[in-house]
Amino acid sequence: MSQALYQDRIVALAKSKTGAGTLAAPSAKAVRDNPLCGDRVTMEIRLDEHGRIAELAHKVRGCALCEASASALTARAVGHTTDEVAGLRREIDSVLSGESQGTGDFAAFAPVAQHRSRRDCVTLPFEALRAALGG
Amino acid sequence: MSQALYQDRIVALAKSKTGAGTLAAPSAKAVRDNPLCGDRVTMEIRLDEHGRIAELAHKVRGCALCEASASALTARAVGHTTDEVAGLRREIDSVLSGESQGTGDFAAFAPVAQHRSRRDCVTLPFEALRAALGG
Amino acid sequence: MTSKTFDVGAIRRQFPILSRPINGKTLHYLDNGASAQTPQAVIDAVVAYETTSRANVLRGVHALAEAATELYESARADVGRFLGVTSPDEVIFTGGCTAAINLVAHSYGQRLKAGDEIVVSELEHHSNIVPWYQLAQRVGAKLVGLPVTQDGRIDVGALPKTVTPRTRVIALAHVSNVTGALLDVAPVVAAAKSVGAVVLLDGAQRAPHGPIDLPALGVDFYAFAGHKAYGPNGIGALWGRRALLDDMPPFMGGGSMIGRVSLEEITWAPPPRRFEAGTPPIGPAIGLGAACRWMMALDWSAVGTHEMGLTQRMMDGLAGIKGTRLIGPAGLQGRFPVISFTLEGVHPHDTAQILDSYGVAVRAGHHCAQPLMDRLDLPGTTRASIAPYNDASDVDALLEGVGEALRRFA
Amino acid sequence: MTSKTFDVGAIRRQFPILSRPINGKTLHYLDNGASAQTPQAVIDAVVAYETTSRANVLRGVHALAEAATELYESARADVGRFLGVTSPDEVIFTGGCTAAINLVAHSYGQRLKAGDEIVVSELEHHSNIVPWYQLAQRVGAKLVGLPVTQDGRIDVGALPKTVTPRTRVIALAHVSNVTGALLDVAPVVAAAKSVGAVVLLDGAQRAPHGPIDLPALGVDFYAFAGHKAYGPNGIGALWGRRALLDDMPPFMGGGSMIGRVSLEEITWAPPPRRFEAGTPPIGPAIGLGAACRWMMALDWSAVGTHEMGLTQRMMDGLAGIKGTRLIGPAGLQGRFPVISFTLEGVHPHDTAQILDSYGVAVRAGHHCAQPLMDRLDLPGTTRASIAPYNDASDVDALLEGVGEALRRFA
Ligand SMILES: Cc1ncc(COP(=O)(O)O)c(C=O)c1O
Ligand SMILES: Cc1ncc(COP(=O)(O)O)c(C=O)c1O
Repeated sequence: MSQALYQDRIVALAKSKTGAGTLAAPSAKAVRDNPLCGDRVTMEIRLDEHGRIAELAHKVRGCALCEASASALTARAVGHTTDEVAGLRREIDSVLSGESQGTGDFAAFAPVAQHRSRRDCVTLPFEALRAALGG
Repeated sequence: MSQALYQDRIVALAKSKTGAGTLAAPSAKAVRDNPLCGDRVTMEIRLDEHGRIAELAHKVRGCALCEASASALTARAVGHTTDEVAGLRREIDSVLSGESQGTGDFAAFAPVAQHRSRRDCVTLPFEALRAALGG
Repeated sequence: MTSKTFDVGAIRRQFPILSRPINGKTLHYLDNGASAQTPQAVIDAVVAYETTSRANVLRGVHALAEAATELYESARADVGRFLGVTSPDEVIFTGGCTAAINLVAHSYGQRLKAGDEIVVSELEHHSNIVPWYQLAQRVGAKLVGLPVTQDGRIDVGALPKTVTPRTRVIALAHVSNVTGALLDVAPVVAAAKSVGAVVLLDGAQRAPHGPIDLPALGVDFYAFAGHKAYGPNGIGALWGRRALLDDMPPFMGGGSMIGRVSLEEITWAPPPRRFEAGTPPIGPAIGLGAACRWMMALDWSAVGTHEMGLTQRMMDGLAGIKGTRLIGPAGLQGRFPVISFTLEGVHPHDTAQILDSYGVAVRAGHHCAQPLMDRLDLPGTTRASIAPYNDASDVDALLEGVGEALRRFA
Repeated sequence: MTSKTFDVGAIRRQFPILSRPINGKTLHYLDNGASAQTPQAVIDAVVAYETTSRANVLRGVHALAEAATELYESARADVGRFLGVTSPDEVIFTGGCTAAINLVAHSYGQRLKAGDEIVVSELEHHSNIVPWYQLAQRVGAKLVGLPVTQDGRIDVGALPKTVTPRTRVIALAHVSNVTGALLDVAPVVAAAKSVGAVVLLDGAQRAPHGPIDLPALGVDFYAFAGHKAYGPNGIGALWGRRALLDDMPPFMGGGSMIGRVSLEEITWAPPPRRFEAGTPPIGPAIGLGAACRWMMALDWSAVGTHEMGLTQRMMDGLAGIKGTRLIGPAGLQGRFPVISFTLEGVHPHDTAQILDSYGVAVRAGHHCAQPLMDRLDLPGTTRASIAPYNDASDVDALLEGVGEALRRFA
C-alpha cells in the first residue's frame, strides 16, 4: 500500500520543492501546525493589485506528502485569486475523499484516500495558504 | 444460599430487638453510617465507675443482619470493658472471615462469610459501639 | 411473550449470560438499571478489535493504527446517530456517565462565578449532584434543589420559583433511576432559555430504552453510560452543542488534546479531541458503538410495549400482595420500566437477599439518591429494572420471592 | 530466539493478533510503546466477566454483584502485588495513565498555592506536563523544567539547582517513551525529601517490562496505563501512599465515593473509593488484573535478556546503515527497549509509512513529547518499542524497511 502511496510522482513533487523559500516583501504570512504529528507549514504570499497571488513561498517541516502538496499547490495557486484558491481546496478534498481523481499534479494524491491518517499531511499547506489569504 | 444466610437464629435475633431503644442518661453516644447501603446505627452507653458498660441501647435503621448483630452485641457487651468489647470485635471478624465458627449467638453469623457484601451490615453496630467507647 | 415484531426468545439468545445458571439457579436479571447485560454482538466487536485491529488511535500511520482509528471514529458516528445528531464531532467519549457530567462541571463550570446558581432536582443520582456541589464549592456558587412530587417526579411546576436570573446550569435526570419517571423536558428548556442557562440531561436511565432525538429535546448537554446501555464498562458519552464545546476549556490534560506544548504555553485542540485527554477507552468505545447499533436495529415500539407490559404485570402483582408499597408513578404514563417498592417490616436489603435465593437480581438501598430517600423519608427501596430480554418468568419469580420475604420477616 | 527459560514462540502463541496477516503481510508489531498487544488470558478474563459475572460492583447483594465485586477487588490486589505494595487499598483504578496523573494534579494539587513550584522534565509525555501546567494556571504555581542530557536522559545532576524550598511536586517519567532512558530515582527522592516535596513517577513505559518494587523506590505516587501493559483500554492505575491519600480531597464526584449526600453537605468515603467516582471500569480492571498476573508469571530476567538482545540487534543494525541517527542512550545500560532514530533526509512519517509496507508497525512524530523534540531540535523521530513477543524477524524487517526508506527518499 505505501509503495503505491509514495508513487514516483509524489516523491518527485516533494523533491522539486517548488516554491520552497521565503519572499523578500510578503504581503501576508501564516503558520499552521498539525498537532498530531508536529508538522508545520509557513506560507508567505505577495498579492498583485488585482488580488491575485503574484508570488508564493513556503517552508515545510513535514513529511513527503506535505512537501509534495506544498509544491503542487504552489504550481497551481500562483496567478490566482482567493476564490480560485478555494476551488483548489475543494478539488484536493474531493481527491482525498476518493470522490474524484483530480487534475494535473493533484492526481498524484489519489492513493491518500486509502490512508485517512495521512490526509491532514496533504491539506496542511492548503490550510496555511487559506490563513495567509485571510480566511 | 440466602435461606441459609437468614437462618431462624438470625431472624429471631433481629426480631428480639435486644437493647433497642434509648437511654435516659447515656454517658456516650455515637452514630455510624454505611454509605454503600445507607444503613445507620445509633449506639448509646452508660458506663459504671469501673469503666464497664452498665447499660446499652441502640437504634438501627438497617437490615435484619444489622439488627441481629445489634441484638447479639448487646447481649454480650453489657457488663464488659472496652478491652473486652475489642475482643468481641475480633471474634466477630474471625466469624465473618470464615476463620472461626463463633461462640453463642455470634455463631449465627457464620454464613455471612460467604457474602462479602453483607459483612459490613454485621460490623456496623460494632463500629458504633467502638465509637461510643471513644475508639 | 412473543409479539408480531418482537420475539423475546430471539433477544434472550443474544445474551450469553442469560442461558447460564447462576449458583445453580435460572437467572432472573432485574438489575438492569445498575448495569445491563451485554449481547454477543458487543462482545464480538471488542474481541475483534483486540485480535485484529488493536493499536493506539489518531497518532499512527501503520495499518493497525489506521484500522483502530476508523473503528473508533465510526463508533463515535454510531453514538451520534443513536442520539439523533448529525455531527459526530459533538460526541465526546468519556470513562462513563459520571465522568461526562464531571467534564461539564469542570469545563463549562469555569464560567460560573460566586453567587451563580446551579439547579438540580431532589431525585438526582449522586453523579448528577456531587460534581455540581464540588463546582459550587470551588467558585462560590449555590446548589438549588428542584422539588419532587409525592409520586417521585421532578416537579416542573416549581420551575418558575426555582429558576432565577442567577441560574446558569440546570442539570436533571431524563429518567429517574429510582422511580422510572420521565422528565417533561420542554418546560425545563423554556425556563433555562428565559434566563440564559444551559440544560444538561443525565440520560443514564433513558439510553437503555432506545434511540433519542436530541434536536427535538433542545437541551445543551446529554450524558449517558455504556454499561447500562448494553455496552462495556469504562465508557460513556457526552453530547454537547457545538457552539458551547468550541468555547469550553479542556478538563483533563494529556496527549491528543493539545495544539502545541511547551512548558511556558500550551494551546488546545478543537473538540472533540480537546476533551479526550490521553489514550481514549478505544475497545470500550468500539463496544459502545456496537451497542448503539444493536439498539438501533430493534423495533422500539414493540420493545416498549413489551417492557411496559412487564412493568404493568409487576405493578399489578405487587399491588396484589399485602404489605407492598410502590414508590413512584402509579401508572404507565410518562415513565420507564424502573420499579421501586418497599415491603412493610422488611428492610430492602433483606428483600434483595431473599430474591437472590430465587435467582432474582434486583438492587436495594438508596440507589445513589440519598436526597430522594430523605425527601420520601425512606431508608431505601428495592428496585427492579427491566430490559428488552426480560420476560414474564422474571416478573413472576420476583413476585414469588416478595411473598417469601414478607412471610419470613414481616 | 529461544533461551533456557524463555521461549518466544510460546509467548507469541498467546497473542492471537500475531498470527494473523495484516493487509496480507506478517505483522511485525514494534509499536508497543503506544499500545501493546493483549494475550488470550486477558481477553478470556474480560469475556468471562461479561458472560458469567457481569453486574455493578459494591452496591449489590445478588450473586452476580457479589461475583463482580470479588473479581474487581481481586484485580486491585493483583495490581498491588505487581507494584510490590502490601495494601491494595492504596491502588486506585482510573481510566488510564493520563487520568491517574490528572487525579493527583486535581486532588493533591489543591494544596498548592501561588508561588509554589512543580518540577517536570523536558522529556515528559504531554500527559505528565499538561495536567501540571493546568494546575499551575489554576493556583498560580510555576512549572519548572528539569533539563535533559544530549543522549536523552533526565539530568538528575541538575536537581540541586532545579529543586527549591518552593518545590511541592516532582513528576517524572520512570522510563522515557522516546529514548527508553530509565530514571535514576534515588537522587530524585532525596531531593524531594530535602524540601518536603512529593514524587510522582509516570510508569507508563516501565510497567510493560515487569513487576515493580515501589517500596524500594520510595516515591509517593505511581501511575501506569493498562493498554500499554497488555491489558484492555480504558483502565489505568494510580498507587498513592496511604497517608497522602487519606488527606486528599476527591477529584471527580459521583456514586460510591461519598459518605452522606444532601444538597447542603456531602462527606467523602475513605480511599480508594473516594477516588473512584461512579461505576468503575469493571471489565477493563479485571482485564488489567489478568495482565498483571500474566506478567508476574514470566521470568523477567530471561525476558529482559531477550528484549535487550533485540534492542542491541536493532541498534547495531541501524548503526550499520548510513544516514541513520540514534536518539537516546547509546548502550544498554539504564535503558528499556524503546529505540528512537532519525533517517537523514527522510521525514519520520515517511519512514513509518514505508515500514508499514513491510508489515512493520512503528510510531513516528513527536510522541506527545514536543518539549523534548524542541530541546533536541527535531521535527520528530521514528520509534520502535519492543515487547516480550517480539523476535529477531521483527528487527530484521525493520532494518530492511529502513534501507528502502533511505533509498527512496534520501
Ligand atoms: C511516558 C508516558 N506517559 C503517559 C502516557 C499516557 O498514557 P495513556 O495515554 O494511556 O493515558 C504515555 C502513553 O501515551 C506515555 O508513554
Ligand atoms: C440516573 C443515573 N445517573 C448517573 C449514573 C451514573 O452512571 P455511571 O455510574 O455509569 O457513571 C447512574 C447509574 O449509576 C444513574 O442511574
